[in-house]
Amino acid sequence: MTGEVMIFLVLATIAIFGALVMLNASKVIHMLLALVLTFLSIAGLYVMLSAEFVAVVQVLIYSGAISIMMIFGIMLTKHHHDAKERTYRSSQRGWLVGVAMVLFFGIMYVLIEGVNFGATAPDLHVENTKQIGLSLYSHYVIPFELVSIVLLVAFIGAILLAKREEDTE
Amino acid sequence: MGWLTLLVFSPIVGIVLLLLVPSTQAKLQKRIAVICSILPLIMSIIVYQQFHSGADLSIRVPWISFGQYPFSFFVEYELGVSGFSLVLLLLTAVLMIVSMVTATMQIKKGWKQYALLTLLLEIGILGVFASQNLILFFIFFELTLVPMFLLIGKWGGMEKERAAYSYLLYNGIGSAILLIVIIVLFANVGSTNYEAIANASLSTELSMGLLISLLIAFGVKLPIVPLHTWMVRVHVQAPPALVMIHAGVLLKIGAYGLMQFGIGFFPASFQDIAPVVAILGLVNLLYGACIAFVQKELRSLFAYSSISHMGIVLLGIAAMNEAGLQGAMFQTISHGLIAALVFFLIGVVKEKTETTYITRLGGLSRTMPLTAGVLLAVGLASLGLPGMSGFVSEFMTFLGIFESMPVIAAIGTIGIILTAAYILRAVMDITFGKEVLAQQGIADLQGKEWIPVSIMLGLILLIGVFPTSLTHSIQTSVEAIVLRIGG
Amino acid sequence: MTVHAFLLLAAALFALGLFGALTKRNTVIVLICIELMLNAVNLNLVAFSKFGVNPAITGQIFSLFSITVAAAEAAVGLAILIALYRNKATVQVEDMNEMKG
Amino acid sequence: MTQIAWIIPFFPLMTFLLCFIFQKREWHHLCSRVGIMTTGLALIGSITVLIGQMIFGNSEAVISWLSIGDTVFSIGYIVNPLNALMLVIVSLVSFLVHIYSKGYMAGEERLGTFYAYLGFFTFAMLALVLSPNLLQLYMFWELVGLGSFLLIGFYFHKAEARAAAKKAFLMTRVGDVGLLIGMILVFWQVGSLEFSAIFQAVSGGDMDSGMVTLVALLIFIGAVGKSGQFPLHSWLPDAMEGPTPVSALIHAATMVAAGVYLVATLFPLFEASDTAMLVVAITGAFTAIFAACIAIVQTDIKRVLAYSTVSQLGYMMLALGSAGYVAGVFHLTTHAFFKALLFLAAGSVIHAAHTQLIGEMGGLWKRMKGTGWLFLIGTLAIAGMPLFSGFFSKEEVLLAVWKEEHYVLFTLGLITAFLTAFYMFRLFFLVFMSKKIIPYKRRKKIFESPRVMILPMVVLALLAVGAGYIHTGWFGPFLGEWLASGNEYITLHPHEGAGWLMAVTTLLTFLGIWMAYLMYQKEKLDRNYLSEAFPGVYEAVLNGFFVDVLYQRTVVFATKCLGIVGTWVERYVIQGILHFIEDITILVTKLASKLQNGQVQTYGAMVGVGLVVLLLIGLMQGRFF
Repeated sequence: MTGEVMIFLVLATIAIFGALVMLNASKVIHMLLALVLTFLSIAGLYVMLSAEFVAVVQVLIYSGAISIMMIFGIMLTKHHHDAKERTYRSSQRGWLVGVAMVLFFGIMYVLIEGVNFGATAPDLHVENTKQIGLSLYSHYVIPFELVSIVLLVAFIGAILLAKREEDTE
Repeated sequence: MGWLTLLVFSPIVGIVLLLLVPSTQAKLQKRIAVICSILPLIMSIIVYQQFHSGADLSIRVPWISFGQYPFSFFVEYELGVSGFSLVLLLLTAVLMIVSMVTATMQIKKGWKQYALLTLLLEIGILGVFASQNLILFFIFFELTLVPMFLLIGKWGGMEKERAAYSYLLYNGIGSAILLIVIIVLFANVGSTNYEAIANASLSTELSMGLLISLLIAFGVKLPIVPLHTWMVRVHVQAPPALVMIHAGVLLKIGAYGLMQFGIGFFPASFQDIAPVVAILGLVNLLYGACIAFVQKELRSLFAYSSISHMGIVLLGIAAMNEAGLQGAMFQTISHGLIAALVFFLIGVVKEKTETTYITRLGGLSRTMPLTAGVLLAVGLASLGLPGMSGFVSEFMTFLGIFESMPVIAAIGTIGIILTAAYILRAVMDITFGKEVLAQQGIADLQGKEWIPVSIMLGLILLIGVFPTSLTHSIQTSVEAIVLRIGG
Repeated sequence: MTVHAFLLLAAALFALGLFGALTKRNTVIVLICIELMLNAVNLNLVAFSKFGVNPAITGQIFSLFSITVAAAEAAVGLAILIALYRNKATVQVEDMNEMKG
Repeated sequence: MTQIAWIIPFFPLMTFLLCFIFQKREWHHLCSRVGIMTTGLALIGSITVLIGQMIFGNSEAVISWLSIGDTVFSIGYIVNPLNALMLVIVSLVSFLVHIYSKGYMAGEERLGTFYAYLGFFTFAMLALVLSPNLLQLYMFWELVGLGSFLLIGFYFHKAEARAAAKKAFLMTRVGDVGLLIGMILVFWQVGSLEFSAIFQAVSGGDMDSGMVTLVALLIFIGAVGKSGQFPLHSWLPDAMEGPTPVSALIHAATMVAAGVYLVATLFPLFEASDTAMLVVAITGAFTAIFAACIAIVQTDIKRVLAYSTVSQLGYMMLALGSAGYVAGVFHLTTHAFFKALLFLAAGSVIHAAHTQLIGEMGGLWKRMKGTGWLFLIGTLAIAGMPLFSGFFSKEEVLLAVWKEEHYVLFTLGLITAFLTAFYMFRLFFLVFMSKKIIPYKRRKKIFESPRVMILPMVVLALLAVGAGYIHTGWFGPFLGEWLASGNEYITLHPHEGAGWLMAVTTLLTFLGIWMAYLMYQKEKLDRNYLSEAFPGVYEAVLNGFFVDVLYQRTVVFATKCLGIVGTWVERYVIQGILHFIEDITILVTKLASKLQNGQVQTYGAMVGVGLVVLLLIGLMQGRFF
């Protein structure tokens, strides 16, 4: 067992553990913190996959921005039902979805087993950020700009939506 | 563009003119509607003249094409007439005038919309009979559906919505099946021209399946017995002026379709299921008559009577010989006139006495002797008295069916007696029955009301006394079909 | 290390996220679960950029876009949540059934 | 001269049209005049045709009426001895009835309608008689039925009249359907409906014997319906609800004789089948005695005459069924005259006495001598008194039966002759002679009928006496020879006067008259003896052996039941199925709308599960697209 595999196993275990904790925690804030754990371990996996820049972005956006935003969201709303929050709804739906998801994973497992691309990119980690930057500003400049517009629109929309009703008048 | 196009779209003149008149001027509107409904009649008389002088009336204009070689499809705008559809066109034009005149007297509110929708309906009906292309036929067929739905739903009786919806539902299913048939034919033949389809060779199984689908599609319209409940409801709920068109022409689309498409496209398969059709006809005939016998309400009685009479049409079609087919066509026209007149009278009676229950109408011949007299006359026509149109068709139909299926024919003759029984029961109880109708000062037939009566009664007598006046038109259609059957 | 391990991990995270999104009653958690699913997908993208048929930087760039859109989504989702909460004073998914037929 | 035949029916049709248009009260005096005039013209035309036929022989002309493919159905006219004779009978009786009605119906507020109907009936009857083919015959056969229907129901405010009219129409229609089927079968066998073509086919053996029998029997059903033969006879007595002149014209002389006429016209067809002939004979004989029995106990003057008509028509059928073509036609002729006379006389009595019940009459002889004498002549004629017309024709009928060696039927015929004499004289004695004194007040009001009513009766009385001499053993069988001369298919049986038969019938007649005299005039025999001894039988006979009740309980009931069952099927089976479909649709939509619970997560779950299922299927199939 190489070190690489060991690191992978550790990170994967943390990620899944975080996800499971998120699903089973009783307090919303705990859930969120568990998820941050998952996000961080995924960032670690990105590093393993020679994607240092993405890993940094992952830490910044997910572990940082989105998590903070969620915390704000949680704090701005009341969560009386926190104590009563059941992980699995008593209805059949929980079981149904659970079984479906297990099956889904099984199917994916079977399918992934059959995948073999063979090729490996050798030099992604060499000047990773530079490569991304070059591509973004040359090849993908239009999508990049479009995404920026999407972001702008989304944030303006979010502000508008979150504004109090009386403010609009 | 040809006379036929002008004929089919001639009601548009009325529609446009009516739209130009403000809705406050009711009198002017009525005048315009009546006058404009004469236009199709003039057109159809011209077409009649042209047809009998041997002119070629058919039109064929490229219309829609799609797909790429070798799977290209063409739909053409094709109009044309056969002898049978010609008389149906005439019948439509005549009944439309009569119905419009009736409507001016009996439709009180929303007159303008009523007239507009009726004229639209007329385009649909005329188009159905004049088209020579299945796609075109279907478009016109659907065009009859919507105005009719609105007309029933807005101007009907107590349960008008229910009636309108059951009309739409049944006929919608019917046209859906029809559409499937048309598409299958289109895909298999590559054209929807009547002749092209008739000449195409389809496998036996396919044509049998298509034929049965057609039987259901037009069986809804005709209607064939288990599919008839909508029609009774419409007869009872729709305004009598509308039922005149409905019973007079719309139901005939079923008969026309069965003859034009059923036998016309699949003669061999039709031969195979002719006994089934005959039995269906028998059931229609007897079942309708039996139920009509115990009805207490005039409109439902004559609705079942229509079912019974359509049984005769089915028998005639099932006979698959000259006499039977000619009888079926004759019956189609004859019943169109008779039913229209009956419902006109019912409209008059309902208008003036505000009831249509037989028990409440006793002694009509005292209060409204002329109405009662005409009702008796049309009742007699309906039960097939010689000298009236009903007899000729019954005679020919039974002549035909006795040749091909004597046993069914023999059972069918019971229908003649039953028809007499229920018609007499109804007519006698109404016109001559115990005098329940005590109201005084009920006006009898008068003035404008004589127009519909005299036109229709005159035509019933005309084709009853001189049947050749009608048969010399439908003869060509009969011959064409018989040639197809190969008999 | 093969691509399989990453793909399996991503699949597992995706399944867990989907499960949460479909069963959790708290809207915030549902949103969080959706983020988890997006992460799983991103993991796939990045994995393919290393082990794909045509391994290239494109996968990473795409995952960047995806993260951006996810951020926008989270922002809008939370805004909607706040607006809803203001109107209905609840964040329970069951209570948001305006589309009930 | 015979070429004008086609025009004859149109004269009465003119009456119909004119009287129908001008039926207002102020035109009434014109209506009767128009009616009398046009039937007079028809009578002149008919006599011309008759003479023309005698001089020039038969003639025929047809025009095409309807064509189906290559087959042409024609209408037109044919003149042969039989229908020339019928033409004269019909137009004569109709003419006389038109005159008579002027008096009888005076003051009727719907006189115009009455004459219109009479004209219509006469038109249809004349056209029926002129028919050269079965189709035309059938058409006018139906139309005379309509005329009869309208006239029976003339007093439509009376429920009985309505019911009677309806019954008459429906019962004859049952027969008509038989005729229709027979006609259609003939058509498919022969390929034409012309009488001549049918006879050729029959004599040429183109139709197999079974088919001939079937067709003949079916056509006979039509005749049974029209001529009031058992079992379709019961409409005829009820039809007496119509005005009396109508009964005289339609239900005595002309329309009811149409059935006999039909059998006579198609005689070659019937003759070709022994079975058919036997059925005709048996039906006739049975009807004759059956109706005579009922006639004995009837209390309504017109019903007695009606049953008597049924009985006499049975006689004619018996004659025809026994190959007595001439006898049948002969009796038809004489019967037309004396029965019309009897009805008109009865009408005169009713007109004066304002009642139809025999029990309320009696001793009218003194007040109405003229009517009394005329009625007596008619009675003598029908009873078969020697030297009166009925004697000759009845004897001819019985002779024909004897020669066919139908001894049972012959006996029945003899008994009927006796019964006829008995019930007719019962009627005569009770109405005119009985000593019972009508209350003075009512008696004072009874006057002899006006001359316009007496005159037609006198004409008929003369014929009732004299018509018998056209075919006798003494002066030669003129009628028979003439009838046979115009019809190649009729073989004339040589007339052999059987002296013993004459003696027997005369004896029976006198016996009948004597018994009636004893019972009802001298009252030496207790008239109620039998009815008291067998009350059940009496009840049965009085009600016409409950035939009507039987029909009411079976046919009418069955039809009603069918209708009700049909409605039930309609309401519960068909509507039930529809409701079932409707319910299923609603159930499904309800279930589906339950899925649409607004919970986005549920939708998502469904999508997810669906995806998994699809993936599973894909996995099992080994392909995903």
